[in-house]
Amino acid sequence: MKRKISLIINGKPRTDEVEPRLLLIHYLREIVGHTGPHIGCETSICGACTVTVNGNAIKSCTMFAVQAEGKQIVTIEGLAANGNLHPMQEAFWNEHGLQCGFCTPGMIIACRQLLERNPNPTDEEIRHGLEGNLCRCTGYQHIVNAVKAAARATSIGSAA
Amino acid sequence: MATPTITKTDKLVGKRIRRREDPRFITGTATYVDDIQMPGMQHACIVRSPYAAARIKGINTKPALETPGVMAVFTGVDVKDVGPVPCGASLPGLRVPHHYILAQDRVYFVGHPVAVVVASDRYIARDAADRVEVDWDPLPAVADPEKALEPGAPAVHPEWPDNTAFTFHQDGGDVAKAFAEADVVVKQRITSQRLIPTAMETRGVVADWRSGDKALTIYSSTQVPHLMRTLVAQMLGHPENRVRVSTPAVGGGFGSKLNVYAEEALMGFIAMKIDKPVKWIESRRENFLCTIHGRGHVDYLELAAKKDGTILGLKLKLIQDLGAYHQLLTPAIPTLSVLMMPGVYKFANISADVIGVFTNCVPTDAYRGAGRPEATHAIERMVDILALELNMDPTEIRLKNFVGPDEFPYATATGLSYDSGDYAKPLHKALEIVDYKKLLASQQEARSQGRLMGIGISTYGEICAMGPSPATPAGGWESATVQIDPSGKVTIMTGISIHGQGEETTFAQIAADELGVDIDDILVLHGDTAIVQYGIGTFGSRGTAIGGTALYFALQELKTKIKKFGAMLLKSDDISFANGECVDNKTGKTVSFAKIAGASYRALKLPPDTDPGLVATHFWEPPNFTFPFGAHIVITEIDRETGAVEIKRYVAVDDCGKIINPLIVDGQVHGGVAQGLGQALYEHGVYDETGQLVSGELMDYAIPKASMMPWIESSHTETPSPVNPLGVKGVGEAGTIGCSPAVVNSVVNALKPFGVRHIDMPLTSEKIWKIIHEGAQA
Amino acid sequence: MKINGSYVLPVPQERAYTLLQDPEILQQCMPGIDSLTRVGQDEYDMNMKLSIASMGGLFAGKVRITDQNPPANFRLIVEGTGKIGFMKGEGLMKLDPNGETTAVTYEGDVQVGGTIAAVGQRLIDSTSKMLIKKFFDKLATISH
Amino acid sequence: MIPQSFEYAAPADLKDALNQIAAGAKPLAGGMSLIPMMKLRLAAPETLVDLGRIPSLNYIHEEGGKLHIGAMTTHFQIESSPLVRSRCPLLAEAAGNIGDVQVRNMGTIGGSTAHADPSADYPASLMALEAQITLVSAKGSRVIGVEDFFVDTFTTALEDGEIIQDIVVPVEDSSVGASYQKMVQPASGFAIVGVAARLRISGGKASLARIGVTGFGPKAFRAKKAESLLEGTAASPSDIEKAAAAVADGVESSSDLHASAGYRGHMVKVYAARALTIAFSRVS
Repeated sequence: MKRKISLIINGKPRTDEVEPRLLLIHYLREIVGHTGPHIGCETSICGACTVTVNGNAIKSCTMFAVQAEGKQIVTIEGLAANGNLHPMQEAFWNEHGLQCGFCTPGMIIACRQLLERNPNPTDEEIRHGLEGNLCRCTGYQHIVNAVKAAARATSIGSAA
Repeated sequence: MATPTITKTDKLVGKRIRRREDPRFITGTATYVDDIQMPGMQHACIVRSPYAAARIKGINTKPALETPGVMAVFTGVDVKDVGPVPCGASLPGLRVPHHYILAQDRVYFVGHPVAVVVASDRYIARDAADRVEVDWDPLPAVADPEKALEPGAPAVHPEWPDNTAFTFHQDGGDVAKAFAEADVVVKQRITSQRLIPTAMETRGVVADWRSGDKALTIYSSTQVPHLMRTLVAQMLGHPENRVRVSTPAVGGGFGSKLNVYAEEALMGFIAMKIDKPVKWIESRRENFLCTIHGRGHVDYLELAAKKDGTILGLKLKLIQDLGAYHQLLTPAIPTLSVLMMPGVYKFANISADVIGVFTNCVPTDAYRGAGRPEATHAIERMVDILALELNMDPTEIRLKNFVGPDEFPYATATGLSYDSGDYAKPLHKALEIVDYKKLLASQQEARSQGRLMGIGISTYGEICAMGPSPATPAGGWESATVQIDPSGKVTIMTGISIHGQGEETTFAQIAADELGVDIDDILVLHGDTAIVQYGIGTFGSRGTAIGGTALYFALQELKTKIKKFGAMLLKSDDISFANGECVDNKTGKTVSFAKIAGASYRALKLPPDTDPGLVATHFWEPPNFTFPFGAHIVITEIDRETGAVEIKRYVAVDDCGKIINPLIVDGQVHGGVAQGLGQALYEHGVYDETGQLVSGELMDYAIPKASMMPWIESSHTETPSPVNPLGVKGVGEAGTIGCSPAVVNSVVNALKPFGVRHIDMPLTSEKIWKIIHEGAQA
Repeated sequence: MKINGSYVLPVPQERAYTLLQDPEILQQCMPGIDSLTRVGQDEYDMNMKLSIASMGGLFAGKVRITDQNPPANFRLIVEGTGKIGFMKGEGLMKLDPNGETTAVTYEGDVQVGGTIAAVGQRLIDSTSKMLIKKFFDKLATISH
Repeated sequence: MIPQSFEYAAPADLKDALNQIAAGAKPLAGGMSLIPMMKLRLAAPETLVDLGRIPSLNYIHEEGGKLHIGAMTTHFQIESSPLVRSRCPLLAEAAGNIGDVQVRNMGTIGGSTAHADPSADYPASLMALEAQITLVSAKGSRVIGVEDFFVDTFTTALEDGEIIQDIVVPVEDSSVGASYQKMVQPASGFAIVGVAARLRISGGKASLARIGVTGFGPKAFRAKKAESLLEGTAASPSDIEKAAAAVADGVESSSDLHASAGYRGHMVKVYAARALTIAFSRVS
């Protein structure tokens, strides 16, 4: 019944035995202990559970842990490096891109993916790119500001 | 930039500083209720009714109990002695059905809990829940409040066949005379549809029972931990001082967590029975079915006026869809609507009849704005309808009827006393931002080209800072404790329960200014009855206006005491306290904050009539509500071919009194507007005729996504409130209240060429398309 | 939800009426029916395994035939409950002779509850129609 | 939120997978429809065969004037593929319209097509492109035209044990312009109606018109009457208008919470006209 999976989570390899039906989000939260990604729905709409698998942002509530065998996973917990916040985290903080914070871990991961694929997005591209992440608090405006601020910070960073 | 460099002598109140609570959220390390793990913790899964009305002929729990890993299954019979889910609102003659925490022999709405399975793992609990066999006898149900009032409608509660929970009448002035003297009376039926609050975090409860101490701890995603402790203790018949309620991080509430639900008592009951911790996390589907909904109004309105536009009076018949039960404040919400019906307008005559109606649906209760968005929507729509009738400009009719800036405090027809205001100011500011004259000209041009452009205005007034105790069911005061440690660090314990509103920052701003200490030396604690003195909680835009004021007074008490210690240490009787030091005004000698704090605890010597330590607690009872206001202008354009509404511009000028942190205030306005826009354009909690919730998941219930939101041009006027020394009014709900009428007014205005007067929300493309192409009037 | 439609059966009216009342025929033609057991006059217990794409579930319930007015019309009621919810379809079947064929017109109501109602909204209309079409298609093939 | 138990296999070899599917296992592609249904317990397969580890099902290549796309190619791969974007832009446009980024990162063209959701985005474009679909089972493979593939709501020509192996679409030249236009259901992102249009203009006349429609009725369909009304005309605005008016002739429209049958009936015309107009503007 249970299957062995080996994968790399936030740069650290790990092996576990899991039931096939265990959702990746439950695996990350309850077995690995990364409670940053959250569960906000069961129909793959809200995006609170967003993590990246091999560099692609996905909804970890709509993937079984067994499907992640051999893959590289990054959760919100894996963004800050050496005590320094990721530019997207810093931008969310500076621009007040969050209120209750529940959607934030998934939102930040999705925003990071957005900039990876489009380093200088327009407002419209940002809004379209975040359709897979719901926020009920902010009205998204400060999130759009945060993505733009992170884009600026990243381009300054890479120019330097 | 969001974060200016702060030097110590700068005042922080009024500054745009980033939130101090954010690091835990942006790193994913905040603890929400589902993040709590405990040794031996069990998981509960609730079996719920698929029927809106049915008799329970029997429940077979045996197959579920036999599932390996299942520890217990409970049904209604096990919990019949637990007290009912509480209703805090009281109205004369109110019919209150006994709301058992698990259904007894009958269910009243889809989602009604009938049994609970407790297992070692949430997957097992879910599996076993499928093995609970319920023998149902379905009954006819009614989901529409107006249909529920018709003779012969199915009785939601058989003991009250008219489905009427209460009627309520309020009069002000002489409405008959006003209508007799009127030149014009406009009438309209206006609805405010059922909405599903949809906090991104669903509800959840962990109950931890320590039998040795007879101590029960409830971790719950709630806005009101102290009220929950009092009420859950009552329900379980357990001493209140042995019940602790702790709120971890709360992922949004918007009123839906301003409640005590069956599940809090149920988890407490289970933990006590099985002597182990137990966790229940609501699924989104349960959240849609079982957590309160908002709105659910049908209003029949009549507005009487002179032909010059002077409003004389208002008649209202309000039908409130209550759902099957009263949750904490259910029946009180429509009475708040009545209070705010006059809006910002100066008319003295009103007559309101409210009918509270039972339906086979989940209860309605407070959802962002709670009663006020309904009222504002109604009056702002009626004023526009009147303007249309009289062929007046909507700004002109508003300016003509505003309560004047020199008329405050203003006594309204519904018995309120508006604290302060200058209603024309934000309107003029908003008109200036949009360049109204030019805008009207461009609308003319658009119309001549056959384009459907609309300009919509709402000038809202709302009631905040809930609220003086006589006006609230459970006390309307708030508390704060400020504790200065021997080292001079400051801890604030507030009775409000913060879940995104940012008071860990704004309260620290207030305290840093008052005490002259570094903001990083201040910690704000909240949401745990074991840490915080009794408090009321966060709702009704009360956090800063009441909780902040309680903090302000606690700080004043401390400052007095600090000065006493300063005087003693400096051996002077002419002392001032500023920038974190006491200064001898004669010699200029100073003694630091930390030194004073240390001396107060070391207590080698004490000033006369002064106790050791630096702790002050203040419970503040507000003398009145506060009344924020503002003007929103929305410019829309409608796609003739599809009926789709595009928001071309959204201008919000809000006056929430004194602003502590503009960054946070903007965030509150944006979020409020998003929920108002959701109601105006997209959201609708739809029950079918048989009481099935058909907008039952996020796949069918559309809360705004980033791509559905316009850019909000937010600005402010600042008219301080005289009700509290901070001059603040509250801003949590303003955006929602101002938004929906502005959007609907704009769309109705765009559709003027079709002779349309009113459209009920949500303004779906199809509804609008029908008006354009079939001349249908909503 | 209201539902209606019509279908032509390649048999005369009397024959069509008889077929539509015959439990064996109903069992063969109703999509997913595993068993149909007579429990009373024109009343049957039914077990059904419905599967549409990857979705599916077991339903137990009843099939009833009422208001018979041979050979012109009758009422067919199908109801079932299962773990994923319940469904009830009730329709008036009208049979109009058309030479050697019969035009069957149905007009009725479909009610669903539970999980299906909450998440299947956008699919109920098209799925109901598909199931009814399957029923008549099968009936047409057997009646030959 | 919690699926029922199932057995799971993730073979790397297609044959292996097909044998298991022949034995009754349910194939798992991207899982974007199946997994939510399993979580709601509307679907409860006993065995899942994950096709995600079969490299031979994930490719995009050009061969014999056609684009061949492996069933397990994700929407994002299709949306972002320079080959698809330049050689068959309609398919890239359709892929980019599906759900949201996370769904496009996981969801696959084979999975979506096999699911045959009546409101899915791909089918309209596959119809307009007259795609050929290769079906494979343990017993062998066969090729079927897309029109024959979609049978009814959630019902396809797939036999038990069969899966989609590959989807073949034409490589377009510059005389062809195409567009997919969709009215979005705001909550789910599915199409209330979606119309894919493809026009070849030669000598100032529409020598080929292909129109695929999704969301409107029980299954995606080709609007052949509208196509023939347009072919041979100059595809002027009034020609387009005329063709669009006939786009759903003879098809019964669906009705749901989000759009009545009547409204869908009108919107399908509006979106057909839009798709055709944009397609025409894209002919170089």
